[in-house]
Amino acid sequence: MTDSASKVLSMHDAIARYVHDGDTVVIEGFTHLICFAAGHEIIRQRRRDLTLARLTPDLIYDQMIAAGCARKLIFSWAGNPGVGSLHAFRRATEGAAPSLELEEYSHFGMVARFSAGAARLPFWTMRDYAGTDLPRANPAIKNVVCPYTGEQLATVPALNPDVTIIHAQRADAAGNTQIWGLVGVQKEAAFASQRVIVVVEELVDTAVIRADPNRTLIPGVIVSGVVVEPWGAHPSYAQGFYDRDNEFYVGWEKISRDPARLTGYLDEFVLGVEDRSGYLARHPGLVERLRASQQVCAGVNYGF
Amino acid sequence: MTDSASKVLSMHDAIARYVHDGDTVVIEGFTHLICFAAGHEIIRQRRRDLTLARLTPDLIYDQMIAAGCARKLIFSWAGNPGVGSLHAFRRATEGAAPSLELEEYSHFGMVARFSAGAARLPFWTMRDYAGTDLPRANPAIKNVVCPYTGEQLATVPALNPDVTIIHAQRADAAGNTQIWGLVGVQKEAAFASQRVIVVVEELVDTAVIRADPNRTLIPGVIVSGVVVEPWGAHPSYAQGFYDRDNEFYVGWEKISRDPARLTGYLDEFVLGVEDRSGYLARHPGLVERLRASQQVCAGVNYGF
Amino acid sequence: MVFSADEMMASVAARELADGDVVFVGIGLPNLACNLARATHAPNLVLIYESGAVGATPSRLPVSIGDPALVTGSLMVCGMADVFQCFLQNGRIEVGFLGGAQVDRWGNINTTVIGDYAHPTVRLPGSGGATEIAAHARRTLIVAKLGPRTFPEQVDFVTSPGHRYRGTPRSAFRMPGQGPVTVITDKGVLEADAKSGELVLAALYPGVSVSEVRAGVGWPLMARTTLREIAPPTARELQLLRDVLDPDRLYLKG
Amino acid sequence: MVFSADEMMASVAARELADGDVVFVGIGLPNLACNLARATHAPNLVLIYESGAVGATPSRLPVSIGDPALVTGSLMVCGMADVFQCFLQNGRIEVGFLGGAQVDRWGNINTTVIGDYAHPTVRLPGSGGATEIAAHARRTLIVAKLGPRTFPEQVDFVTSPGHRYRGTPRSAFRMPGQGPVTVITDKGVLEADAKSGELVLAALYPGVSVSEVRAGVGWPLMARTTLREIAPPTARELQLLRDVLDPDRLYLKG
Repeated sequence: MTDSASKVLSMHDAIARYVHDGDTVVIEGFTHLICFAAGHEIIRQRRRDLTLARLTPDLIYDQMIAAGCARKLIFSWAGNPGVGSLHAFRRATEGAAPSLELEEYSHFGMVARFSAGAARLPFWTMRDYAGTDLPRANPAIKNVVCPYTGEQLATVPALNPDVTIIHAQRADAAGNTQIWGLVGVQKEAAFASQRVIVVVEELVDTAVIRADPNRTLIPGVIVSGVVVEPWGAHPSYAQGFYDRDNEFYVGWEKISRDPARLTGYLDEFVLGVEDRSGYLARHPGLVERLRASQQVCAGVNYGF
Repeated sequence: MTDSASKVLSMHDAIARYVHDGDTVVIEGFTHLICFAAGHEIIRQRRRDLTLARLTPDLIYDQMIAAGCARKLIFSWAGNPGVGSLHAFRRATEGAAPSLELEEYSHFGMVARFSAGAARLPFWTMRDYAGTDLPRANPAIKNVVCPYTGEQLATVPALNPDVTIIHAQRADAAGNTQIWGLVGVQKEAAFASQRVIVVVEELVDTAVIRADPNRTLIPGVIVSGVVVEPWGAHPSYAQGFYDRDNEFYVGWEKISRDPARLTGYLDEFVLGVEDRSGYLARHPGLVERLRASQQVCAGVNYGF
Repeated sequence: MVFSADEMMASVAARELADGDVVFVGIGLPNLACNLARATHAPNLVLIYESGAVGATPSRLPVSIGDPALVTGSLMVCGMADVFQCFLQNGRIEVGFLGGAQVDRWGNINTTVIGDYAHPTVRLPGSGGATEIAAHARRTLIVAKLGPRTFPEQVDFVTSPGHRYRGTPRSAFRMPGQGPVTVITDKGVLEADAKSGELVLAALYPGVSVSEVRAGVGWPLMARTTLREIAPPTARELQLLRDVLDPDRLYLKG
Repeated sequence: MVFSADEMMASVAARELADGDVVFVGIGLPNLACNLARATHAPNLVLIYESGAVGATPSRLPVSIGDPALVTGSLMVCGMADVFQCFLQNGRIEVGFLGGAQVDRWGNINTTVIGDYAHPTVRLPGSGGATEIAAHARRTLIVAKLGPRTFPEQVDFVTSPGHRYRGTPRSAFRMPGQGPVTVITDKGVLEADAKSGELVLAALYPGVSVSEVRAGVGWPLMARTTLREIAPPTARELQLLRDVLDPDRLYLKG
C-alpha cells in the first residue's frame, strides 16, 4: 500500500498472479503506451474466456483474439490506426456465425464507463447517442431524466475490470506512476479496476516521484504489481523513450489478413520466445531505429 | 482564441470589462493561488449584487462581503483556515435578519457542481448526503434513480458562473495556463464559466508552454483575458514563488472581528491604493519574508 | 493546371475553415486541409485531436491521431475525459471533420457495419469519437468520394447522427451541434437543406456536370437552383500540399 | 509522568491507526496523531488531504490542509474531483478523522449552525469534506473534548452522518463506510454500539471515573460491562510530540 513496500515482480509472475481465466482485462493506452509485452505474456500463459476491454483494440487485441484468449470484446473503435482493418477481429465478427461477442460504444461512451467505474458510481451521464443505432445495437446504453430540467440524457453503466494493465514511462517500487505525453483514459481505468499492474520503462527511486508530484497519474495505493519491461510497449510508443513502429503497423495488414501467417507470427514472436528480452532479440536494429530524440523540458520550482 | 492573439490587459481593465453587477463570480483556488488582487479590484470598482461562489470563501470573500459586493454566497466551508471564523461572513449570516443569502453544499458537492458545469451537463451524480440535514437546508440537492441498479443517488445542479478568475504561476499571452502544486477545482471552474480571467505571476512565451504541454491546466481557447500580477495571490501563496502569509491569516481574526477595524483595513489596503503595486508598497519586507526557496524538479523528455 | 481529386478536396475543405476556429480533426485529408488552412488564410486555427493533443503543430505528418509528433510542442495535453466532456460536450468545438463508409440522404454516417449488425458482411471499425462529434461540433464537415455504395439512400447503420433518423428530424433530438452541414466530395459539394435536412448539390468542381454527381449518389439528388462553381486549387495551395504538407503522398493518393 | 489532555488524545488517536492505512486527515491533533503513528508503529501510513496532496511528508507542521509543505515532496498531487471521486467515493480511504462543534448520541456531527438554520445563533464553517468522509471512509474517528454543549443528546444540525438520523438507522441509507466507530475524548474513548449505533463508554484514561465522563455528555451514557483502561502516553510518544512534531505547541495547547 505504500512507497516503501516493493511490488516489483516479473511479467510472468504478474500475469500468473493477477490475470485469471474469465477475467475482464483492460490493457489501456490510446496509441501511446500500449503494453504489448503484457498481452504477449497473457497469450503465452494461454488465458481463456477473457472479456477484453479498451477503446481501441489495436494490434494487441487482434493478436489475443487470434490466439484464442478472448470470449468477448468491449470497445469503441476496432481498426489498425492509419492503415485499415484488424483482420483477426473481422474474421471473429463477420458472417453468419461470429465467434466473438461484442459490446460496442463510442469513445466518449467508453471513457464514461471508466469514469463511472473510477468514481464507483453505477452509471455515467452524457449528452450522446440520440438519433443513432448504437442504443439498438447495445441495450446497455440507456437514459436518465434530469431532476432539474426534465430533459432526457444518455447513460452508460460503470465498467470495473478485474485487472487493468498500464504501461508508463516510470514508477517507483510501490507503483507510484508518472506518465507524460498522451494519458488517454489510463487514470480512470486504473481507479476503476480491482487490480492494477503497472509496467514501466524505468524503475525509479521514490525521490524521483516526490520531486515532481504533479506528474503522478496513478498512486501506489491502488497498484498491485510493478513490472520493469523496457520497450514493453513496442510496436506502440513511449514518449521520450521510443517512437511508434509505423512499419510494423503497416506490415500487420498482410500478416493479419492471412490466418496462417498470423499463426506463424505468434509462434515466432510470442509463443516462440520466453519473455520480452527474447522478443527484442528477434528484432535486431529496433532500438537504434526507434530510440527517441532528446527534447527535455525545463523543471518547475516546488519550493515555498 | 489562439496562442498568437494577445489577451493581456490590466487588472483594472479586466475587471471593468468582464465582471458586472449581478454576476455570479468565482475566484477559485484551494488555499493555493487565491487571487486577492482580483477581489480587491472588484471592491475598488464597487461591484454590487454579486453571487460569490467558491468552496472556501476564505479572507477574500470575507473582505468582499464586508465591502458590500455580495448578495449571495455559494460555498462549502466558510472559515479562516487553521485560525477560526470569518467574522464579516458571520455578521451577515447570524441572528434574526441575515443580510447574505446562502446556498450551501459540501466540498464534494461544490466540486460536482463545477464538474457538471464544465461538462455542460445539467447535473452531477454522487453518493452523498444521505442521513444529513443538508438536503433540507438546500433544496437544490436532489436525487436520481440509477437506470441499471435502481438505487437512489444524490444530485447537485451544474454551476456555470458568469466569470471565473484563476491565479496561476504562468501563462502565455493567449491564456494557455500552467499550474503546479495544488490544482483544486480550477480546471472545472474555468471550463464551466462563460468568461475566464487568468492572473499570472509570470507571462511567458508560448514556447515555454509548448515545451511541457502536460502542465497546461487551462487552454487559451477558453480564456477571455490575461492579467500579469506578481504577488497577486498574497496572503495566499503560489508554489515556487512565495509562501502563504500565515501571520496575515492569524491577524485577520482581530481585524474581521471589529467592523471598524475591517473598514479601516479596506480603506488603507484596498480602497486606499490604486492597484496591486500600491498594495505591495504598503507591505514593506513582504517579498523578503515570503519569497520561495528553490526546489526545482528535473524535466522530462518529450522527444520521439 | 493538373490536380488530383484529393488535392481538390483538401483545398476545398481548407477554405471551409475560418481563422481562429477550434477544429476537432482526424488524420488523412482533414488533417492536410487544416494544415493547409493554417499555412494560408487561417494561421490561428486550433487543432484538437481526440487523443488529447490540443494546439498541435506536428513536425512531421502524423500517421495516427495519437502520433507522438502531435504531443511534442503542443499547447496542452489532456485526458480523454476532458476531451469529450470539457471540450466537445462543452461546446468548444466549432468544426468537426468526419468521413465514413456510407453517407446517406440525410447526412447520417455509417462506420459500424455493412449488412445486418448481428451478422455483418463487413465489420467496420465503429464509432470512435464520430458519434459525439456529429452531435456536438457546431458544424460537421464530411469528406468522402462519390459513389452509389458510399452514398446510399439509407445507411445500413447510423453511427453518427445526420438530419433525420427513422423519420424524426434532428431538431427533435435537441442536439447542440448543427450536424453535417457540408459534404466535400471529389466532384462537388453537397449541403444539408436548411429546412428538410436533405443533402442537396450546392456547388460543382470545374468541368463537372450535375449528372456526373448524380451518378455517384444513390437517391434522386436535388440541386440548388443556382450552383456555385468552385475554383480549382491555386498554385500556392498545390505547392504547399505537394512540397510541404504531404511530399511523400501519404494521403494525396489520387 | 505528567501529560496534557491533548497529548493523551494524540497518542490514543495514533494507536488507532494500522501500518499501511490510507488516512484522510485534516490539520491539528489528527495530523499530529498520524505523524506520531508514522514515527512509531505505522511508518507506511499514507496521508491524503482533501486539498489533493497524497503521501505528504511535510518538512514543517502544516498550518492548513493546503499548506505548500504538504505538496513539496509528496507522492502525488491531484485535483479535488479525483480526491472525492477516485479516492474517497471509490472506497480507498480506510480512516477519516473528524471533529465537530457538536457530536450527539448517535455519532451525528454538526459543523454547520448552532440554533435554527435560517437564523442561527452561531454560524459555523459548514461541512467542508466532512459529510462525504463520514459516509465513505471505512472507519471514521472523532476527536473532541467532552462537555455537555459539545455532546448533546441531539445535534442542532446533522452535517456528517452518524448511526441514526431522525429515527432511521444508518444501515437504511446504504452508506459504504461504517461511520464514526470511535470517539477519542479528553477523558476516555466512546464507541458506537455495534447493534444500536449509540455511543457508549468503552475505555477510560488513567485516573478518570465513569461519572466524570458522564458529566461531559448530554444523554444518559451507557458503559460497556468491562471498560478498558488506556495506557498513558509513553515517554517515546511524549518526546516525539513535544520535541519533534509540535515543538512550538501549535496544536498541543492543553
